[in-house]
Amino acid sequence: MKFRAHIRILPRPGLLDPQGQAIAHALTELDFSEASTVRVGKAIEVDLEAANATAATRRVRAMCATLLANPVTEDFRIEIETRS
Amino acid sequence: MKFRAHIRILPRPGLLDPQGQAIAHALTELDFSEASTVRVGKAIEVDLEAANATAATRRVRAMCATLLANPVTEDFRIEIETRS
Amino acid sequence: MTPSGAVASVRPRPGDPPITPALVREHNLTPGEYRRIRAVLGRTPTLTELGVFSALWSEHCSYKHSRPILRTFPVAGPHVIQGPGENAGVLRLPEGWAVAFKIESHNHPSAVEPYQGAATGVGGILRDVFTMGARPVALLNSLRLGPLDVPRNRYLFAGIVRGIGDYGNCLGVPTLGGEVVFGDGYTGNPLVNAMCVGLLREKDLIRARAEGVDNLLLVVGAATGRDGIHGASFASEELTEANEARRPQVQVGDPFTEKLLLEASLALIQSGEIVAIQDMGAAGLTSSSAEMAARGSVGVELDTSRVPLREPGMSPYEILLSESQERMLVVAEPDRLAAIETICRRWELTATPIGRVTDDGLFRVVHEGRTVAAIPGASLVEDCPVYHPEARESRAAVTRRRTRPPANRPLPGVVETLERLLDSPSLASKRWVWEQYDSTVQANTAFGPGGDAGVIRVPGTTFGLAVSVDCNNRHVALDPYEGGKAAVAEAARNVACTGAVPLGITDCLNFGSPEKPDVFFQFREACRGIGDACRAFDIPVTGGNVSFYNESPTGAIDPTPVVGMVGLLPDITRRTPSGFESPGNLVALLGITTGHLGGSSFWAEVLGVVGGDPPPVHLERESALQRLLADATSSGILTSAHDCSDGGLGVALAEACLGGPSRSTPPGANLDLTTYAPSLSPHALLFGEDHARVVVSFPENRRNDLAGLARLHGVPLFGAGRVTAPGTPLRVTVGRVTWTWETDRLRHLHEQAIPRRMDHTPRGEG
Amino acid sequence: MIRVAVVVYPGTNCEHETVRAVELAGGSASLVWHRATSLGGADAVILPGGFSYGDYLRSGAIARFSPITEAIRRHAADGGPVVGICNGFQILCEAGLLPGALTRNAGLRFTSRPANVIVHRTETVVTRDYAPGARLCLPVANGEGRFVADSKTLARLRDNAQIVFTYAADPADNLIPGNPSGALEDIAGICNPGGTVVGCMPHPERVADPLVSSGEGAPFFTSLITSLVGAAPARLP
Ligand SMILES: Nc1ncnc2c1ncn2[C@@H]1O[C@H](COP(=O)(O)OP(=O)(O)O)[C@@H](O)[C@H]1O
Ligand SMILES: [Mg+2]
Repeated sequence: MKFRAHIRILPRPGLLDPQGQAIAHALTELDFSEASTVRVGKAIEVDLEAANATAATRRVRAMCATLLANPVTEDFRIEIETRS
Repeated sequence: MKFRAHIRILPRPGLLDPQGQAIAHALTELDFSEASTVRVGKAIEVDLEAANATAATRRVRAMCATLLANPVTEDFRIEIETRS
Repeated sequence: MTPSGAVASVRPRPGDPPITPALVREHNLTPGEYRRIRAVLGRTPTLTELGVFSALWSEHCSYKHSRPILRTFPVAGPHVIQGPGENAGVLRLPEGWAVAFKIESHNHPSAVEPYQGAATGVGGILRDVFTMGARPVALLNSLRLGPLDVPRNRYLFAGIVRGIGDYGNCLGVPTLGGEVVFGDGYTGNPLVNAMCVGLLREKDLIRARAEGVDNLLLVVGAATGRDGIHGASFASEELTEANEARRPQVQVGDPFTEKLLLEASLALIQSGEIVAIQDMGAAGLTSSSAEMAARGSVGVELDTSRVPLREPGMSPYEILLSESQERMLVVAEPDRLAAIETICRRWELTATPIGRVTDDGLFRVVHEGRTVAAIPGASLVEDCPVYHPEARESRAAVTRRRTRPPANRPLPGVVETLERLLDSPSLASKRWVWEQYDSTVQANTAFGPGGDAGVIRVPGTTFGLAVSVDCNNRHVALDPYEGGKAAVAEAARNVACTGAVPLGITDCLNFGSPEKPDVFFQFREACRGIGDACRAFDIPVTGGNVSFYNESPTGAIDPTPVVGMVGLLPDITRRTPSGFESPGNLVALLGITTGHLGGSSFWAEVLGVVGGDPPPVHLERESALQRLLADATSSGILTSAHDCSDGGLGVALAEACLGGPSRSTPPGANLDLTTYAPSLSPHALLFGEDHARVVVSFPENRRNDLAGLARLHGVPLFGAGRVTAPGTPLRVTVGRVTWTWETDRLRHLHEQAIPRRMDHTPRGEG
Repeated sequence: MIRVAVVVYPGTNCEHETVRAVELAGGSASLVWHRATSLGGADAVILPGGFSYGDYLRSGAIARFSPITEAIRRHAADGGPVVGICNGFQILCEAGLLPGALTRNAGLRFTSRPANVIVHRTETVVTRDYAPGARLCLPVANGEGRFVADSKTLARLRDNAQIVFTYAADPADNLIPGNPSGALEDIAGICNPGGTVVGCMPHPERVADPLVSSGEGAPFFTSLITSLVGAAPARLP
């Protein structure tokens, strides 16, 4: 079956996120003062084949752990969408 | 009310995505040959105050249109999570 | 209250863990050191105090194993404005200018997180320089990594280079040079040494000395988080969901804030509104405030509850020891606060008063109205025990020095040998690295990376600076004394090749554990070599950094004392590049070739043998060569000059052809060495690594001028042949044998050696 | 004397050499902070290189909201010269003063090296002192220098001769590509139809001073001055 994994990789809580800070500051100056904290990371979409959704999740988790995310500084979250 | 917006900003279809290509290539080298297309963009989380979820969505859409995404090269998707 | 009464009355904070031997050990304090702390205080330290002592009595801050050795360096000289002891050394230049420079290691953080570790290393060294009132004008970096066939090493290499680049590029400071060497010992323990050079008007020099009772202490810059706290107090806790968030955090660099901090700091210094300024580096607020107080012989009182925080609920212990980046500590008279705030606001930063200068000599910390630490300030920086460890060369080292390649071993041919050397990552072109670094920003760069030394013009003048960092760690491993001398000699030679006169050095001494006698032997001997070489060249050591305990499961690193050199180029229009430029030019070899193969790259990279005595360094010959190069450059004789180092004459000749930063069709050369050193074997002639040698090219009509100068300085000169047209080969003849290399092929090998190994999985780079 | 405003954003880092290049070309230059709302009567404005707001989010994305942008827009609308170099080019695209966008280099690395550049259009405020078709060697130093635009925009750029600079390969070089970023159609710099608003990724200011460089960037700045010598008096308030 075909799946699309939607992966979000974000800096670990507590780590300085200079991009997020700069964007938060810019939003405030642009009259989006209702925005407070902003955090910035990567969004990755991976199309893949797998037997079922559980298998797909397992493989995508492995991809994140070995390649896509930096375990020292980042956390990741995965959503699996069935494509066929 | 407090909300957290999960924003994904991805390169527009058709545009060259060298990062996605590089990751797809790396995944194949690392024995994740079930992965095909990969697209890479930004994940942004914004915490904000709004009267309700609709209002929050509207404001976050405005943030994306003005600042967070570049309409020439990027599309965005928003999910709103209620925090309180 | 009297100072001693104030010390005596401090009580533990409610909730602090009891001070147990285990906790003391986790703070890296020995039982003896702990006894001394108790004696200083006359009581048990509080947790906060234990943290403060552990930071300031750490090897990094106290130099407790290295201080007696470092004292043997020559530090004086007519140009010295500021020697070791400040954030950076400062030397006098012409026309009211001065140069501030310093090198520092960030090895351990880079091993854990290469990108952030290297980036924050650059950030730290930049702050060390601009805190003196100097504007950073050049960066260099010296890297050591394990071999590139190990994926983790490729990951580290890629991340380190990207981290260095992203930080320096964002700041707008050109990277002018560096070195990268690969070796087995560095797997698991990469070295990242960053050097920064800054320029200032001598009158703007400011020292980090707290003065004036009741003056304010201000934090300028980023908010404080839990970054880089050694986490000693948590180490004994089991890792649970609940304390996960309190785990020690990687320091993350924010070069954008650093750029604002740079501009704000220089503006504050030039405004005259401040008394002193110091960056918060290792051990953050603790070491910056304690060191500033000690230099001014005053006390300080800090209120940690006033420090702007990034995360809620931080304890005074955490606030004091946080290594959050991009922060400065400023001392100022109270009535200047408004002016200071205005300057900081202009650069979109805040200045927050967090304490004051006192007259009781105490390092006192208050948190939410309660005194959590009161320590006699001098004891923090002066009472740390000094160690004189045993130094003994290991038998393995002696054996290694006696090791030779087996005599009956068939050698690869000369042509193949040179090709293999150029293809080995340690000798290959480092373009893959330095193209990731902006080397032309500020528009003063005359020579960027790729030659012997980087050269910049001092803005608004016609003189320049030449800079280089060097260390042949294999030579140091085989003979620490000669290796130490060689690091200084090579750096000086690189600077001299451009025509500059060596002015002074900074050093970064990367070694294993000083508690091991063989490591301490290497350390002592390498330092003796550095000191002797500096004395011979009549240049001072203006500062540096010691990084001990570079060990990993695979063992200690090679001893790696990296030398950063600054030289003065009196006339920027008279500068000598390293590559051949003009076909028809004559080529000459300066210096003496004895064919010394011990410790050579040929043995190590081609034959796989690390052994032998490395070549001895003849310091008088080096000095004479340096003077000759300066004179020949200022007389406009030379078209190019390139020194022989790793890979010897053969590699130097190839590099001279491959030349400058962008040569699509390199020139060739036609050289006849038949009468140069007739007794030597071809491999010894071309790949021996004798020091004090330089390959020069010059117009035919300057032959007599150069010969005259060489005679004057007592440097042997041998006319070897000519530079030939672009696209022609490099040919070397000895007697009836001629070796020929197509320069295009050499260029491919040299340029592709690193990219072809790195174009694998860009792990973590996505 | 022709007066040039060099705009400084938080994170700009090429302002001093840009000022020097203008002065070497015979103009006078002054730094204008991004919070200013007027260009102080300057005849031309340059947005220099650097990392405004750290290039966080996208290069130029935050800077374009600075108060000074309105003044730059007005200056451009009045036909005054507006020049963006590197980060300045990125800001001009983000602000919509030039079409297209600058995206992450195809090689995914920051790239700093000399690039061969061809001058295609000499009727612009920064190229009139170059010969048509001139080949220059200018340093590039960027991580997001890959120009992209949709096909309609690209056609418009071609039709109006808005492509000012392109990268050129060195035919003898089989190792190092001519185009350092993978930019669409090798585009290194573009302008508005009138040639008064120009953006380019390479750094001419770094090779303007013959004392330390080739001097090949000097005509970029003399062009700016000479293009204004006739026009300047009419523009005084
Ligand atoms: N990490 C680096 N950063 C910047 N430049 C580097 C780096 N490593 C090497 N280089 C540059 O590559 C060139 C060759 O380096 P190297 O072989 O170590 O020179 P040398 O033997 O003359 O000291 C030098 O110009 C050096 O500055
Ligand atoms: Mg050299």
